[in-house]
Amino acid sequence: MIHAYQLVVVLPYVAAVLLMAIPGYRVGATLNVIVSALTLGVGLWLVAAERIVGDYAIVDEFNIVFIVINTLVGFTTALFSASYIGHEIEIGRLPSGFLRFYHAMFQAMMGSMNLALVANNIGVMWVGLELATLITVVMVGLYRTPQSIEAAWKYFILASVGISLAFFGTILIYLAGQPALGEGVPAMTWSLLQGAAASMDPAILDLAFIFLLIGYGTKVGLAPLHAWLPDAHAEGPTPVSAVLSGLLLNVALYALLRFKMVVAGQPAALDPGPIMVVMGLVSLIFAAFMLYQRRDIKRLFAYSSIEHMGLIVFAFGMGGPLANFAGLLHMAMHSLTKSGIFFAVGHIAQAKGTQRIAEIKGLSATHPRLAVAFALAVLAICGMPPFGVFASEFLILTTTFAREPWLALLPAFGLLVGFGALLLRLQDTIFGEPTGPAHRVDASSVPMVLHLLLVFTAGIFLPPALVAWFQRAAELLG
Amino acid sequence: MPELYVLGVALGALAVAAILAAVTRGPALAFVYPLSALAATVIGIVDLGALLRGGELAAVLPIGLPAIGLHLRLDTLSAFFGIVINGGVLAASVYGMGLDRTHELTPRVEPLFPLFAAAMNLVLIADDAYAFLFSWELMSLASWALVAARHTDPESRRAAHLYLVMAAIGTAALLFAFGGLAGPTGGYAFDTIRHHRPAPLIAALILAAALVGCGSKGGLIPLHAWLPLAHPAAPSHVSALMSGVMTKVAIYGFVRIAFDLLGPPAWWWALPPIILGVVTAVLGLLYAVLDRDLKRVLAYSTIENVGVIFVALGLALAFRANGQNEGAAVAMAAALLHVLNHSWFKSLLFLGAGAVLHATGRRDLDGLGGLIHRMPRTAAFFLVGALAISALPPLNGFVSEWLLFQAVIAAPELPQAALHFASPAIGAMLALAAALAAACFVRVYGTAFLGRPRSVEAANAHDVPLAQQIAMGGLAFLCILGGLLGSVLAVALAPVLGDLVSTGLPIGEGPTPFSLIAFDPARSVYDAPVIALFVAIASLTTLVVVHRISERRSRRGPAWDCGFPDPSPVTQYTASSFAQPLRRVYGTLAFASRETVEMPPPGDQRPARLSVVVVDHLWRVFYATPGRAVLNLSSRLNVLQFLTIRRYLVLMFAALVLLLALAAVTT
Amino acid sequence: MTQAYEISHLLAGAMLLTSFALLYQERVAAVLNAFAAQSVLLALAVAWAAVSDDRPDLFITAAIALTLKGIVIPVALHRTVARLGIHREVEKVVGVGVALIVGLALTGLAEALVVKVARGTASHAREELALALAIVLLGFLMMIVRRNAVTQVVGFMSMENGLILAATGARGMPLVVEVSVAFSVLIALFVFAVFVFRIRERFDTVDIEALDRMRGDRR
Amino acid sequence: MTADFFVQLLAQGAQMTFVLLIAPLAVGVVRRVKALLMRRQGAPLLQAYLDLAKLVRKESVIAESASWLFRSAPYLIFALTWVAAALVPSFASGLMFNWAADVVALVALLGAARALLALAGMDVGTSFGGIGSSREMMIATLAEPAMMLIVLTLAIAAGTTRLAGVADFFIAEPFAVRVSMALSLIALVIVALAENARIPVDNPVTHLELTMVHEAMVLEYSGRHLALIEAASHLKLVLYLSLLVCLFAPFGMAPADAGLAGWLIGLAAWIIKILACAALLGVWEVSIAKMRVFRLPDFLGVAFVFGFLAILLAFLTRGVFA
Repeated sequence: MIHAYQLVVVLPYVAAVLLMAIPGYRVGATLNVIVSALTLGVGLWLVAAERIVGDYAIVDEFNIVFIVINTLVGFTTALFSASYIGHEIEIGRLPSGFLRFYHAMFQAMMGSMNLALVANNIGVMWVGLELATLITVVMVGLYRTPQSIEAAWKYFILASVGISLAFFGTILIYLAGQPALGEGVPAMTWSLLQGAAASMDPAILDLAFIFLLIGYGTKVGLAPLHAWLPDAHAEGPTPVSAVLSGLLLNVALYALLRFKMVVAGQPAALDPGPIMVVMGLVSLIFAAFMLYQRRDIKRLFAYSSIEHMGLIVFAFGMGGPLANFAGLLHMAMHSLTKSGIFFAVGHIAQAKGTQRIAEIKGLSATHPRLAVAFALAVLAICGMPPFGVFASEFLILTTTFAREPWLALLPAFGLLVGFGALLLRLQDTIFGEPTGPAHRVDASSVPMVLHLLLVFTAGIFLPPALVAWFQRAAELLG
Repeated sequence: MPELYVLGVALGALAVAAILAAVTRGPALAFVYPLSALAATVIGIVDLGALLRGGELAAVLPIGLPAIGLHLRLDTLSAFFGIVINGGVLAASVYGMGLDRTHELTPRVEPLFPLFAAAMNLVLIADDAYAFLFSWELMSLASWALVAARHTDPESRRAAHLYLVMAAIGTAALLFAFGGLAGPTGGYAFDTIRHHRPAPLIAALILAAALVGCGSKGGLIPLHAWLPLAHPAAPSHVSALMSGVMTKVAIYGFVRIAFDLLGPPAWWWALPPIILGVVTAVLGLLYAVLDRDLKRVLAYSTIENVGVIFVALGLALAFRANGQNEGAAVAMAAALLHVLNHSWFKSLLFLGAGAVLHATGRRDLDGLGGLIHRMPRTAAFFLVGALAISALPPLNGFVSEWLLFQAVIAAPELPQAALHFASPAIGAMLALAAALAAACFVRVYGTAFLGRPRSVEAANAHDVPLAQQIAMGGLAFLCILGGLLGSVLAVALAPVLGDLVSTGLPIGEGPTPFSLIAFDPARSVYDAPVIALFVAIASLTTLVVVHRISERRSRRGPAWDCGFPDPSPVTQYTASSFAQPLRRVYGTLAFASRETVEMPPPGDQRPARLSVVVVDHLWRVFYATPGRAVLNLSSRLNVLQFLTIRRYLVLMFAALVLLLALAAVTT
Repeated sequence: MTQAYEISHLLAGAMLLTSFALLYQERVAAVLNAFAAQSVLLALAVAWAAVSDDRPDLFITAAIALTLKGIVIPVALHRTVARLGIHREVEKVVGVGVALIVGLALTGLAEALVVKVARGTASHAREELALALAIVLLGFLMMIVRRNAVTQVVGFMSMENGLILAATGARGMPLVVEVSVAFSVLIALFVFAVFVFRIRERFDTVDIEALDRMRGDRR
Repeated sequence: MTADFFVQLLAQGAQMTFVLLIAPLAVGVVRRVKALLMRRQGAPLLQAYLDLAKLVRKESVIAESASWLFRSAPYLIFALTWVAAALVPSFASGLMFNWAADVVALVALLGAARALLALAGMDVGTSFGGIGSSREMMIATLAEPAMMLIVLTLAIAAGTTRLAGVADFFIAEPFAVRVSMALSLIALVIVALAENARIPVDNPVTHLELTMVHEAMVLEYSGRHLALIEAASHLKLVLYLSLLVCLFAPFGMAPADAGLAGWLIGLAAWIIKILACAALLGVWEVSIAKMRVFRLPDFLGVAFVFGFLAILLAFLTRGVFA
């Protein structure tokens, strides 16, 4: 009997193969949406289905959170790109031949990410994550403009180095686990590793965690390993930016957290908490300052992704049920909000025919609805009510202050600095006398609105089931 | 419980109004104001009931923060502030009904007005940290959008930006405060917080955070700079709400934390609010006296009043910490009454300013003048407001001022030496503030409404629509009534004072039922009605007598002006010239103001020039410099965006080696 | 057993030496030769591991290492270098001396880190782990002290040699073969890119003059 | 009871009339003394009354640009000052309505009168009115802090802010907290000079434009309005004089429960004291010169400093530092 977790991986891959074969982008787009919808369905089914702990696959409270977010954002993004990429082809920014390529890549990427998520084997997970990365590399370079090629190239090199370091870390984990669990597959299995952590050699675990932190941290976009992220976001097609910010960073973070669990199991080893706190704060504050100098609107929000990843890593570094819960919540909220913002940015880019902030003015006069949606989305990511990010930031900052009053000043400082910048840009874009062209936007606004609604609901009311589920996940994180 | 449902319905109505207004355009938008007025009235009545009954209503909704839910509670304190808020909202809405339906309604303002009102009400009834900050931030957000309503004006954009950033800083501070109050276990419900006692150091931090959080919203110096930019930028009836009412929400927040949640105070908690308050009061007015923009002057005077209120709160803390509940009651009553009074006359003044703006299209005092002839009603109402805010008897401003002075006079009875030495300083500074306020508003009224018009617009101004006159008239009436019936208000305050400082003002022990008593009748009494009666009798008798004696009527003629009357209105004293003596006396100290006269030699045709330099140190130190610092740092860091790939690899490598070295040294 | 271990240890040590040789070489051609040597050594080490732990599947890895990295890629790169006419000097960021000293320091660090690993655990992997770690770090160093694209690619590949070495050293580790294949693909992509984008000077000059001017947010 | 009530009412009424009646006389005394000291003939002692009578009967010319405020202000100013004066214990403490306003309220009443006057000064829209008003308000900002300090000292000494209470206290123990009272006496004198626009703060007889303060404000008034303003300023002078004597020389003043006899004695004592002070004022005014406007901060700063010292000493003597 086939299980949901298999579907969640297999379905996209199959779709990828199909999409390669199908000519004509309308059909492809539709199929893409349908498959993504199915995957989402499977993801939701997975929530209900019983938990699995196999040799190669694991489905527990923790990674279901990620899988659901993944499939959900995957679906909305597919919906978005169906109309968006179509427009790109009409205006001749993309040769339509690329489209089937694009959709196939999209599905393959989703599949790889799901593979990384359900894998119970650190090797398999590594493979999945790296596949996803390499595919996104290709998608970033899709436009074949000098900028996009450079961005892709930069992404490719930094990612590859990250890949290698992460793999070295994986080997080290195996070496650490081998004595306790014996040779072969068991020593690469999550569930077993976690159990055996106490009997592992602390020195090797330290080494392993450092390599994994640098390796996977590169994909999470932690400063100073972030360099690929802004350009990749800015130069790739907007849906890809949405997926990068919304999903890929999460998956990398997921891997990091898994390893944190293992390392935390060995008290003699280096405590990952403080290291993550420091890296998180560095990323948060650095990104916040970088926001001020941005001229490209997508790069702006790419940096804001770095900022929020920093905050999330900080929260998980703090640890404890409340902080972990807040971290998970913030991660979910950030995925939804940020991808929503990228949808909005896509609309704006189509409306004004540019991504340069300086050339986007007075949207509230020319495109009132879009302006309102965009403003709401940006305010949401800035942690303003009535949106979910407010809830998560509320929890993170209050608990931090309650535990480490002085430490709490740093994330608050970073967030405020970042807020100042984002608000400035927001006002520049939606207020003032409109300038430049004002095209009609024909990309679908459903995904954007959907995301906003979800984030809004989360700010007002979190379903108890969801909360309980998140809390269990937080407990798993310890 | 039914009251809560009524409350909910009213708030819901406001929300619905906001949503409907968001999808309507044009004249239809006018429906917002009657609806808000109705809702405000209903909520106000509910609050009044709760206040007089002294009971409290509570409810928990299964939304909001997980495992905690959304706690709502209407106790006497929130009821009192609710009355303040909804009074202001009502006035603003009535004023709004008078707006020109064809020109003055915009989808940038009307949908947000009810939202703003609802958010403010929500803050008051919030009974857990999440709900509180949620609605608090919503309030900031709504008002931000209202400030940015005139979005094509770069000035109001700048104001909006500064405002929301300062609001965010305040919210962050409050987050800390509530984080400390709730503790690591995250007991965010206020009931839980009341039972959880933070350690002394933490408590001190919480107080500081609360001061920053509420101070930044109330305009406590040095967190004030956004206020004189943002409040005037909004449409006038919204300015009235922001200045007259929203600042009171900030006060509420501080009272709630310092007197209710934080537990028994230590005596030195009193010092920060008192010191900041005094500085704010005096500096705020010095700013106001030197400013030439009508609405900005009003905004600065709001800062001053907030400062005064914080002084009163600080004194209340000091008395309470020493168990001198009567003193605490007097100080607290002063604070709360001033909250109420200020909400009345400041709203009145801002609506008046709005009327002037509507009639003349100008806000600069030096372009106005003589409006008392063109818009007599507005002028009369504004006069009441101006005299009231100058704390002159028998108007309401003086009632709270009097109580405050009584509290200051009692301060030497506190055991702590620091407070002894503070008390005369506080007294002197408050007296200075009062005198400056009088000067400031004589200046404002004298230049805007009296004298001869200084511009064409002022010369053919016209009075505003009836609805707006009603709004102002009502507030003016309240100012007079509140001045006469301070004792009645004291009675109404009794429940709040009972809850906060466990005793009220002595009631009904005075010579007449209307005497306001501090401590005890033998000590200090102020009986406004009697004095008012005396003044009335005296003036009327004088009128009669004088007119009986002097048979000849008066005659109109040209102004005497020492025999050299000059027809041109330019020769009048302007706002700037009125401020000159005060600037000479205080400006050199506060703003390092310098004036240089360049007098051309005899026979030279060029006019003599007087140029004045005024430096705003606070802005330089607390705003300009940090702002520049952030930008500098960001542009330095920005290099990291443009490195070569190899250099990025170097960064990665460095990070790796660093961590490895760390692992190598740690055992 | 022990002498089996001695041999693998010897090979690993030899690989480390070649890494230093890479750092030392000044001319691209020489660098490529040094790399080829390292790859061959890796192939031997893997093969030996295959024999001693009798894991025949490792022979595949060995074969890949030998053919692809030992022969094909070096030859191909020799061609490119010749065609792009950059076979002579390599512009270095730091002098050879400094590079070597840093290399030594890194090796020392690697040792210091592995010394802390308790004996007995992963017993025979211990020394090999130290060597592999050193090789990886040196490869990374190679990538950042040279400005020439080809040498940077070589640096990456020698890093990857270190990884394979570690992987084979980790006894009974599954997926080693698959991973080595995956890496070969990755490297192929690298080299492919070097051809396609005609990267003449260094990584960040994909040969379209625009790029250096553009780089990110300069627009 | 009712009889007593009416007696009380009568007494209060009597005080109102007395202050009103004595005011011009006091001014007359001041002018007379100054004249004599300057070796001038000087106007007769009762000239002030005659002036008022004349002014009231004259028609008043009102500038075209004047508003209703200009016309109604004099009545209010007069009434406010009058009531304030009536609330200061003069010949007897604890009169019927003494309690209605304590010192703070009293100061505020005068403040109200001042604000109205300043507004009236700006109403016509001339340069001189503006000069007067702005300077008047500036002086007030300098005077009121000092006044507040004096009030504080009294309150610390007597434990109340009701003037009657303070008076009773000083009647009971005239030599309480000597030093600080002496200091605050000086402070109060300075404040009084400033408030009444006397030399050296302002010169009541000058019409040299640039030195005017009070006179500049009332420049546009004439006829009955001017009369009222003048009367108000006379009343204010009497008010401050009786404040001084009630606080620092309360002897002779009838206590709260005194009968008619006590009142008569008190009245006599009060009149004598007032006139004596007026004479002193005259002497003072001839003996010093008018100050430049921007020297005033220093002058009133003295009052502030003395007031502050007074409080600190009061702290010590009352031993509030436990």
